[in-house]
Amino acid sequence: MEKVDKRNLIARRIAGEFKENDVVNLGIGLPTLVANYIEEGKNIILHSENGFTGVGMPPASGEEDPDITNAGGQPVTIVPGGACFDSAMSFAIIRGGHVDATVLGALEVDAEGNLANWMIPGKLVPGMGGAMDLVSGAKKVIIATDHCTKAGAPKILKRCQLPLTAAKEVDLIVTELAVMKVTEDGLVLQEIAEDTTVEEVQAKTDAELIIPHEIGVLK
Amino acid sequence: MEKVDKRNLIARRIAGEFKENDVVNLGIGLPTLVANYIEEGKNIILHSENGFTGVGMPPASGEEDPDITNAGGQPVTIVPGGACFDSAMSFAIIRGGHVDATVLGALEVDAEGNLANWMIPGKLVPGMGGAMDLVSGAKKVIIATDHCTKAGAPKILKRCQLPLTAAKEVDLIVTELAVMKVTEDGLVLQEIAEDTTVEEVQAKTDAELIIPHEIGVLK
Amino acid sequence: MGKTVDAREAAGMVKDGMTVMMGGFLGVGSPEKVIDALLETSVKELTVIVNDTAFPEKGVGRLVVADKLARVLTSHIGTNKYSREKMNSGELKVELIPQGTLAEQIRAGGAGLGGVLTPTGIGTVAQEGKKIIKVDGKDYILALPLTADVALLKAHKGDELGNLVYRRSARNFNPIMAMAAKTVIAEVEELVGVGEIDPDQVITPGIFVDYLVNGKEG
Amino acid sequence: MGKTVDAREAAGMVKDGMTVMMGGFLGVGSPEKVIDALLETSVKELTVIVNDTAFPEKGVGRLVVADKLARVLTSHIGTNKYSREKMNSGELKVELIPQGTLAEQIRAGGAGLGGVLTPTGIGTVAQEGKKIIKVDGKDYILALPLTADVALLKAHKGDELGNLVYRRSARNFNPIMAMAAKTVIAEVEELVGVGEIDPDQVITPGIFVDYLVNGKEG
Repeated sequence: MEKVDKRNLIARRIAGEFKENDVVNLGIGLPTLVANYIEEGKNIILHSENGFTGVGMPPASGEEDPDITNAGGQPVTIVPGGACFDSAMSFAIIRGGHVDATVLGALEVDAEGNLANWMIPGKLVPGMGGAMDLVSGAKKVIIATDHCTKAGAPKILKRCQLPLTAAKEVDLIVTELAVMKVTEDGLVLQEIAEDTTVEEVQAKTDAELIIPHEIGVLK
Repeated sequence: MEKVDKRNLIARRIAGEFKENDVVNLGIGLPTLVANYIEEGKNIILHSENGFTGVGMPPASGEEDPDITNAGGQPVTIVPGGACFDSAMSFAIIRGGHVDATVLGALEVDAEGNLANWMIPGKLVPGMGGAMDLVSGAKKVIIATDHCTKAGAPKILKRCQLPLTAAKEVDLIVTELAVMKVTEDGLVLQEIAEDTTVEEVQAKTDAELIIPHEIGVLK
Repeated sequence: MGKTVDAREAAGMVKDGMTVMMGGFLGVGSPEKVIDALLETSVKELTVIVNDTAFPEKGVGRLVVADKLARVLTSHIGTNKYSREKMNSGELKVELIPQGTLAEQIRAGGAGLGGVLTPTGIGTVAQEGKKIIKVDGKDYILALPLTADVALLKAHKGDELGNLVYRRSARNFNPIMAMAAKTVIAEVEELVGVGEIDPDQVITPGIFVDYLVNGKEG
Repeated sequence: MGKTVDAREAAGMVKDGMTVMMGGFLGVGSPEKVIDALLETSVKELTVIVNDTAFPEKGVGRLVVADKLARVLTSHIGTNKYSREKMNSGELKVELIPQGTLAEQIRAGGAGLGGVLTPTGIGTVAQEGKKIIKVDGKDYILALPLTADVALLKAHKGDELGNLVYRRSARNFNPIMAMAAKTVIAEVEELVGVGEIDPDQVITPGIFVDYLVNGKEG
């Protein structure tokens, strides 16, 4: 698969996880793509941690409003029925469990649901921004990530090596190869892509996967 | 003096304590009268703990707005430039030290600046409302009270006997007889009314007063 | 997301023994239509979290008179003689909390905080039974979060997504209670279409609100 | 009470070594005119409390480039390579704080709280050196209040009493910082007369604001 197809596959699959009227926060990068696949009838409300609900599509070129950006600084719009608030309220919404689902990327994620996505000591120390609050506050944490690093190393580990964003908060991991659910017992392989096998997925995963009798197709 | 004159004397004297641009919260009853004596040029802003700044005079009869009352439930108005907020913000203003002065009544007040004004065990248990926050949060706490109880017993004591509203927070006590400042060493008698003597004030005060060389006239 | 229900349906969501937050300050900003409907039900033994118990004929005060409450967490009961009588007779358990602490406890419940440290009440009976935490040599009371099964709110306008605006001092505890209950029901004086409230003027974002009662229809 | 000053006067209130809060999220909602004026002064060694260090050519990022900062308390520096470079060279001390915790610490500073208990960061490096308090069997980090000497804010409109309204996502940290600094200066896009902002629409009450800078005049 082309990279763009892989990313859209992941985004589309994740959009299917949302329930009607869910409040959802999408992280920067790949997670932002999820918005393109949300069914209109579901009345999903997107929350942006810089201070509003009702994130809409990016404006047409030349129509950007400098006061309306998403948490990544990209110009967006606010849909009718949106609401603006300050940062204390924005994180009261997140920390207070009023966000039904958040979608975030990962540097590493592990079999216990630990997530590392905010720093590589000595190399990359951008800061956690709102990620720690999102991962510990959102009711459902969905990780959208390539299955392996560019160098081909597993990103889904027995145990994260990098500093954590939050401990034991991840619920679901979606990659271009598989959908894995975090359970008390470890990662359950729920779906695999059409062009792969259980063996290939396991080979590319450091954590040991629990293989149920029935495995769905990731599409 | 007639009771109404006594009350107006106290209210007028207290209004003179405010500095330009002060934010002031007036308690229910006698303290409310203080508003009548505030000089217009001082730009005093009155805060009402039920949720706004810019408390104005009571409306004309028939012009009451049921959504605009003071903390005692009386109809008031909001002056131009007023601002409404919720109870968390209202008490953030109080607790955060953004109220320059509060004026409150007393059941008992003492030489250490302790105040009791919210309950009489077994008799009167209305609740503290916002009084504990106001007394501990306001920068300056001014007590407006009759010098003695209706039965003639002192209200200004060596030590409060009733449950406290706050410990060591009172700055100034104004009665129809005297103005007393709370200091590390005790109550300093700053002013006495024209129709009384230092001896009479001390006789009607349980706490021992510190008598400076010069004593002003309360008027 | 706001879904419009009538006052009777709203009242029906309040079940025996539930904890209910109710907006209002001396009855100003209370959901009177929902209270009307509650009085028609047989619901009882409620724990109510409210700034004060208002007056016998207004706001939550009417529920006190009608014996709907087993317990009340509040800052003031002085304007309702029935609260006092029922407290003295043991019918109503009254827990008095300083008003600013009550507001922070509700906000903490809604904001996912484990509590806040407040200086209010130090050196008074309000600190009895509370955990005291010293910060920089100063004592604070650890005030724990409060949450409820249902919040019954009053707003001025609401749109169909549940976004709310309030009017003047009728705002009071309503916005923080909107954050702190499992089911949030707002009685609005006027129901408006989505998009009619400017996002900058929304006080309670619609995501907190589950049901709207159109006060004009009752 | 708002008193109008020009950007140069506002910048002059910021002195060497002061702690300064600055509104803005990736530069959106930052007081650019006051920052222009600050860059003309010789002020240095500032401790800045800010959501992020924005971009080299925008918001607080420009002060980073100009070496005005000794220390920054922030949630994110990833969009400004100079922040990273100066952190690595030891010129800039960077203290990273989760964004929601930073917001609560500022609010606590303004609200007179001794701190708040947050679950965010438990089990991560964010809890290092912090006091952990257990409530109902769950661990929380005690996040201490933050205050500043000066807050430099950006608002959409302000009236002469200092009442402020904000626009869209330019609100962010501005309203909470308005509560937490000794001297609060707000740069407004439009200065309006007293009474022109409806009391129900005010976001920052004027009592928090000491000085206004009319952004149109600079």
